[in-house]
Amino acid sequence: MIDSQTPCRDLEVISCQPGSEPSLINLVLSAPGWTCKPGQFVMLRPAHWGAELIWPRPFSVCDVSDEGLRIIFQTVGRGTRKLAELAPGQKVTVWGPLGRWFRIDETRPNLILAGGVGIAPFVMLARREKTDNLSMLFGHRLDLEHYPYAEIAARIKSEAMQQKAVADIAVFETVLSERIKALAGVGQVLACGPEPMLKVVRKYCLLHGTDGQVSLENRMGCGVGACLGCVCKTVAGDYVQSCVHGPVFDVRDIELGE
Amino acid sequence: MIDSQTPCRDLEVISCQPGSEPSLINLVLSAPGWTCKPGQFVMLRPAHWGAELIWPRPFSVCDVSDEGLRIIFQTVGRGTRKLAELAPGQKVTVWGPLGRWFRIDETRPNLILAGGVGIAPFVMLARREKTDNLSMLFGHRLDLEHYPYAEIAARIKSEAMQQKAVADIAVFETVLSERIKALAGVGQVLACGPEPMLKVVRKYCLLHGTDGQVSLENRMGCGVGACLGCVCKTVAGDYVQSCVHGPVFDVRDIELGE
Amino acid sequence: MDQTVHLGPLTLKNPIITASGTFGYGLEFMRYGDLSALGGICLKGISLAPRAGNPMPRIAETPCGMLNAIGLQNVGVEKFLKEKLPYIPAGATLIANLYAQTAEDFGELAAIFSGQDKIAALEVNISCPNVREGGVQFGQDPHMAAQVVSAVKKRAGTKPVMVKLSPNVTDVRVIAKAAVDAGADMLSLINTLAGMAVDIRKRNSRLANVVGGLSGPAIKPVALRMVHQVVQAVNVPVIGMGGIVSAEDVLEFILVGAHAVQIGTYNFMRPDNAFRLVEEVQVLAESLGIESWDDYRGTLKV
Amino acid sequence: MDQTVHLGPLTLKNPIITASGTFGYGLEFMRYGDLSALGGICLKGISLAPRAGNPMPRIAETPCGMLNAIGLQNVGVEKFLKEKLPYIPAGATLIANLYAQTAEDFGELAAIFSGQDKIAALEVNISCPNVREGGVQFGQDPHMAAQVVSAVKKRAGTKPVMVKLSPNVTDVRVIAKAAVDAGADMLSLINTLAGMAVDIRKRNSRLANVVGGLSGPAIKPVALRMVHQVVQAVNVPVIGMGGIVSAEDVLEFILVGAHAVQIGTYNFMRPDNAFRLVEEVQVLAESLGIESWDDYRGTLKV
Ligand SMILES: Cc1cc2nc3c(=O)[nH]c(=O)nc-3n(C[C@H](O)[C@H](O)[C@H](O)COP(=O)(O)OP(=O)(O)OC[C@H]3O[C@@H](n4cnc5c(N)ncnc54)[C@H](O)[C@@H]3O)c2cc1C
Ligand SMILES: Cc1cc2nc3c(=O)[nH]c(=O)nc-3n(C[C@H](O)[C@H](O)[C@H](O)COP(=O)(O)OP(=O)(O)OC[C@H]3O[C@@H](n4cnc5c(N)ncnc54)[C@H](O)[C@@H]3O)c2cc1C
Ligand SMILES: Cc1cc2nc3c(=O)[nH]c(=O)nc-3n(C[C@H](O)[C@H](O)[C@H](O)COP(=O)(O)O)c2cc1C
Ligand SMILES: Cc1cc2nc3c(=O)[nH]c(=O)nc-3n(C[C@H](O)[C@H](O)[C@H](O)COP(=O)(O)O)c2cc1C
Ligand code: FES
Ligand code: FES
Repeated sequence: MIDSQTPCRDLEVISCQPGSEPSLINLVLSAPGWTCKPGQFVMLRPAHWGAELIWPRPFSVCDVSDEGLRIIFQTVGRGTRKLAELAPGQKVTVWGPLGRWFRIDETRPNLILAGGVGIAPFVMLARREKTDNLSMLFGHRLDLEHYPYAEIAARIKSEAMQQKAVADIAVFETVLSERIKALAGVGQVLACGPEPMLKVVRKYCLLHGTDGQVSLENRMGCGVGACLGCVCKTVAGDYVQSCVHGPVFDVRDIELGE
Repeated sequence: MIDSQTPCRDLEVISCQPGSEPSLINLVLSAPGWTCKPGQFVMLRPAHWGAELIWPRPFSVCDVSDEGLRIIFQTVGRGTRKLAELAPGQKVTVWGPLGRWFRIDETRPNLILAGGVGIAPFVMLARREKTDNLSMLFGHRLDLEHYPYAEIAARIKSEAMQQKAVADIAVFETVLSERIKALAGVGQVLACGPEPMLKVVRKYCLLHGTDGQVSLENRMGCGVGACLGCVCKTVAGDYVQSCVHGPVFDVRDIELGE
Repeated sequence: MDQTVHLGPLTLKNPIITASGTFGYGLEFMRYGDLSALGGICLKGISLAPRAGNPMPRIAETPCGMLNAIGLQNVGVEKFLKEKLPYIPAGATLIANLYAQTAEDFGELAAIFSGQDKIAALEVNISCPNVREGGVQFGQDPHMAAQVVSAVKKRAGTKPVMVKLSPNVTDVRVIAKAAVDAGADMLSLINTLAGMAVDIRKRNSRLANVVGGLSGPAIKPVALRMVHQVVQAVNVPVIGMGGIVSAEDVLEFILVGAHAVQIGTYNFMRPDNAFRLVEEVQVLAESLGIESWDDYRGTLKV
Repeated sequence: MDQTVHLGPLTLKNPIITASGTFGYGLEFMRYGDLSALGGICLKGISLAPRAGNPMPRIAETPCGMLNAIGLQNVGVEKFLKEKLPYIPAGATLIANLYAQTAEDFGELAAIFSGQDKIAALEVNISCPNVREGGVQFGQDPHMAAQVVSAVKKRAGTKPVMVKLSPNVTDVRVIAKAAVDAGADMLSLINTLAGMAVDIRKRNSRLANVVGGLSGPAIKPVALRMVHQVVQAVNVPVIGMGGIVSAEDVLEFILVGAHAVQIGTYNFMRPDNAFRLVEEVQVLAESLGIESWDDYRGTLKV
C-alpha cells in the first residue's frame, strides 16, 4: 500500500487566489512529477517559513496533472492565513502523495458525501472515473459558486444542500441517514468533510449496515508516520497513524470519539 | 531633552526598493506627522510580524517630511532581510523620533565622518543646515552610487574614499587621524558608521583633543529606555541607555570597549 | 464587564500588570499611554545600594524569545525614592520589586517601602538567574525562600507581599508552599528560564555574563504548566506570566487559575502594548460572555 | 573535513543523530534519504510490553515549538525485534531507546538488546514527562537515576550506554554526575520541558494528558545552557539536543562541548531535514576552517 513517489520537492506557486469568498483559496503549484489517487494528501510548508509555526500542513490533492498540483483550502487558523498570502514564484516544499485513498467499487453505487471544503478530493475522482455508478451529495454553508461543485456536477450526478442555520444541519443529517440506509447492502458511501459530519456518517453506516469510507482530518505533525500525533483509535483499541493507515478509513475499523 | 512626539503609529509602506546593490534598501513610509533632528532614530516593526523575531529594529531617520519618512538600511541579518521584503501598502509600526541628535556649532567647522550606511542621518542634516561650516568625509565599501552621497555632496563640501581591501582601511584611518587633528581646538567632528570606525574616531579625538560626537549602534530591545540592553559605559563607570542618552554621545563622555 | 480583581489585600482595576524589568520605572512609558489605566506596574528591581549591572552584551534574540543578563542594574532605593517615585503620576498602582543578597537586606528594603504611600505592594524577587549572589539561589531552596519571605513580611507593615518564583526548579510547588507558609500574600511566576546563546564564528557567548534569562512566547507553555501546578497547590492568589503577547494569552493564564497576569517582553515589541491589551482583553472577555473574572478563573476542565 | 566522531566506545560517521520519538523506527524515512548517511538513529522509545500511549489530542503547536504527550506508544520489544528491526537496512547506526517503569525492567530490556548485533548502543530514557510511572521520576532524582543506570549497565553486555537527561530539574549536573558515577558511557540531553497549552473557548487543555513535553527552537537556549553545564561537570561524551533546525545550531552545541547532536522536531518540518543537515554541516564547518571536531569542540571562550 506504500507508494514510492514521495521525496520532498520544492514546487513553485503558479497562482494563489481567493475566490469571491476570501476564506476559500485556490492554490496551484508547479507539477510535482507524480500522480496519485483521490483521497491522498500532501504535506505542504513554504520553503521560507520561519519556525514560529513548526508543522507543515496537510491538504487533500484536489487535482494533479502536468499543469500542476491543485489544492483548495479554507483559512481557519494561523497557518492557512499565512498560506493564503503566497505569491506566484514563491517556493513551497511538498511531500506526497501520502496515505490511503478512496476505493471505488465500479460494480455498485458509490455515493460521495462531501461537506464544505471536504469536496476537494472528489474533483480528481470525478474527472477520472468513468462509471455511472458514482454520484454526490454535497452539504455546504457558503453559496455554491465558491466551491468546485460545478466541475464535479458536469461529470457525475450531483446534488447540493445548503446549511445556513443549525436547523438546516438537522435536515441534512436526516437526508444523510436516508441515503446511507438506502445503500445498505447494495452500495457504499465515501465521505469527506468536517468531523461532526463524519461522525454522523459513521453512525448511520454502522446502524444501517452500509459500507462506508471516511477521510479524517486529524491534526498532523509530520505526515510520515513518525510523530504519532495523528492517531486514530481502531475498534481493536490500538492507535494507528491516520497519515499512513488513513486518512481514508473503513467506518468499521475505527472509533471516532464521543 | 525628551521629545514629546513619540506615540506609536502604524505607517504605510510607500516604497521599499533595493538599489542596484541589493543589500542596500531604500524604505519610504507614509508621513508620520512629526519632524525630528539629524541623528535621531525610530524603532520599526512591521505590524504583522509574528513573534519569531521579538524585537523592533532601530534605524536612523534619513529624512522626514510631508512626503514621508525615509530610511536607508543594509540587510545584515534575519530582521533586515525580512524588512527588505516589505511591499507597498503594508503596515509598519513606528515609534519615534527617539534619542539625542548631532549638535552643530555654526560658528566653527563641523566635519561629518560617515562610514557606509552611517551616511543616513546626514541626508537630513545636509538638506536643512545652511552653514558653510559643514563638510563631509565619507568612507565606503560599495561603489558610491549605491549611497545617497550625491544628494549630500550637492549641498555641502564632500569627499569620498573607497575601502575595498584591508589596506584601504589603514589609509582611511590615517586620513581620519589627520582631519581630526586639524580640527583640534577649532572645530568638531560628527561621526556615524561601523563600530570599528567610531573607535578610531574616538581614539584620535581624545589623542588630539578634538571635540567629537559619535552615534552608536548598540543592539536595542525596546528603544525607550526600559530594557537596559543597549547601555553604554560612561567614563564615570555607569551604564546609560544609548536609546535615551544617545545614540549620539560626546566622545569624552563614554568608553567604547576594545 | 467590570475587570476589577481582588488579590487578597490588593485590588486592581484589571488583571494587566507590567512585569518588573520590562517597564522601567513606568516613566519611560508615560508617552505611550495612561499609566493609571493599567492594573498595576511592577517597577524595575531595586536594591539597597545602586548596582551597575553586568557588562555588555546583555541581551540576545532567540526563536520567539530573548535572553537577558542585565544583572539588576538600578539606581538604588535612595535615589529611586528621590528621583523617580515622585514623578510617577498618582493613580498608577505601583508594586516595588525587591532584590537583595541576604534575608536581612530584603527585610531592610521592605521596611523602607512599607512607609511609602505610593507603593501598593511588594514583589520579592528570589528568582533572578543573572546575579551571582542571592537571586535564584533563594528561589531554588525552600528553606532559603522561607527565610527571605519571613524577613520581608516582618518589616513590610501593611503592604501585601508577592513572592516571585523561579521556573528553574524540579518542583515549583515545593517552593510555592514554602513561600506561602512563610507568609506570602500572593505568588507571581514565572521569572526567566536560564539559557544561553553562542556565536559559532567568534566562539563566544552572545551574553558577557554567559548565562541569561529566557523570556517571551517561547516559554509560555512552561509558564502555563507551572501556574496550573501552583494554583492547585496553594490557597493564595497567583499572578501568572511568561510569554504573554495577546488577549488570548491573558485568558489562558486566567483559565488555568491566575488572578492576574504580568506582561514582560511584550512591552518591548511595541511600547503601548500593555495599554492596548487592557482594552483587547475587555473585548475578548465580553465576546466570550464572561461576566466576571471570578466566573472564568480556574474553570479549566481536566 | 572528516566528520567522524568517537563517543568513547561508539564511533559515528558524523555527529548527526535523529532523536528518539521523532524518526519512528527509521523505516518511515527511508524514502527521504539514505539512513546509513546519518551519524545514528535513536529509535522510538521501546518498552517490554506494547504500550497504547495516551488518548488524543496528543500534540499542540506553540510559538517556535510543539508540545507532545504521545505517552510512549510502541509495539513492545518482541514485536519490534520481529517486525521492525529486520527491515531496517544494514549500514544504519541504530541506538535503541529504552523505557520501563522499574529498574529491573530497564535491565531486562538492556539484556534483550545486548544480544542484538544491529543495535550499536542503548539510550536510557529516564526523562519522559508524559507517562505517569517511571519516566521523569527517575530523571529528577539522582538515586533513582543511578539505580536505573546500574541495572542497565549490568546487563547491557558490550553495548555502550547513553543516559538521556531531563531538563525539568533544579540542577542538571547533579543527575548527570549520578548517571556517570553509576556507569553511563555517555549522556544525552535535553528531553522535553514539561509544558501546557489550553483552549480559552472550550476551556480544556489542548492535550488529553493535560501536560506535555515542549520541543523545538523555543527550547534551544535552555538546551545549550544545560549542555554547557553538563560538559563542565562530567568526563564522558555528551550528546546535545533541543531545538536544532540548522547547521549553525549543530555547531553551537559542539562549540559548547557536545560530541554529537540529536535532531528531533526538525524531522517533522521536512522529512529529509536530517539528511540535508549532514551535508550542510559539512559545508559550514569547512567554510569556518574547522579541520576536525576535536579542534572545534568545547572551544567556547567564557
Ligand atoms: C489528510 C488531510 C487533508 C486535508 N485536506 C484539506 C483540504 O483539502 N482543504 C482544507 O482547507 N483543509 C484540509 N485539511 C485541514 C487542514 O490541514 C487544516 O485546516 C489546517 O492544517 C489548519 O491549519 P491552521 O494553521 O490554519 O490552523 P491552526 O491554527 O493550526 O488551527 C486550526 C484550528 O484549531 C485551533 N487550534 C488548535 N491548536 C491551536 C493553538 N495552539 N493555537 C491556536 N489555535 C489552535 C484553532 O482555533 C483553529 O480553529 C486536511 C487535513 C488533513 C489531515
Ligand atoms: C540608533 C541606531 C540607528 C541605526 N541606523 C541604521 C540605519 O540607518 N541603517 C542601517 O542599515 N542600520 C542602522 N542601524 C543598525 C540596525 O539597527 C541593525 O543593522 C539591525 O537591527 C540588524 O537587524 P537584523 O535582524 O538584520 O540583524 P540580526 O540578525 O539581529 O543580527 C545582526 C548581526 O548580529 C549577529 N547576531 C547577533 N545575535 C544573533 C543571533 N541571536 N542569531 C544570529 N545572529 C545574530 C548576526 O550575525 C548579524 O551579523 C542602527 C542602529 C541603531 C542602534
Ligand atoms: C530585560 C528584562 C529584565 C528583567 N528584570 C527583572 C527584574 O529586575 N526583576 C524581576 O523580578 N524580573 C525581571 N525580569 C523578568 C520579567 O519580569 C518576567 O518574569 C519574565 O520576563 C517573563 O515574562 P515575559 O515572558 O512576559 O517577558 C526581567 C525580564 C527581562 C526581559
Ligand atoms: C513527538 C515526540 C516524541 C518523542 N518521543 C520520545 C521517546 O520516545 N523517547 C525519548 O527519549 N524522547 C522522546 N522525545 C524527545 C526527543 O527525542 C527530544 O529529546 C526532544 O524533542 C528535544 O529535541 P528537539 O527540540 O530537537 O525536538 C520525543 C519528542 C517528540 C517531539
Ligand atoms: S502526522 Fe505524524 S504520525 Fe501522522
Ligand atoms: S533599547 Fe531598551 S533600554 Fe535602550
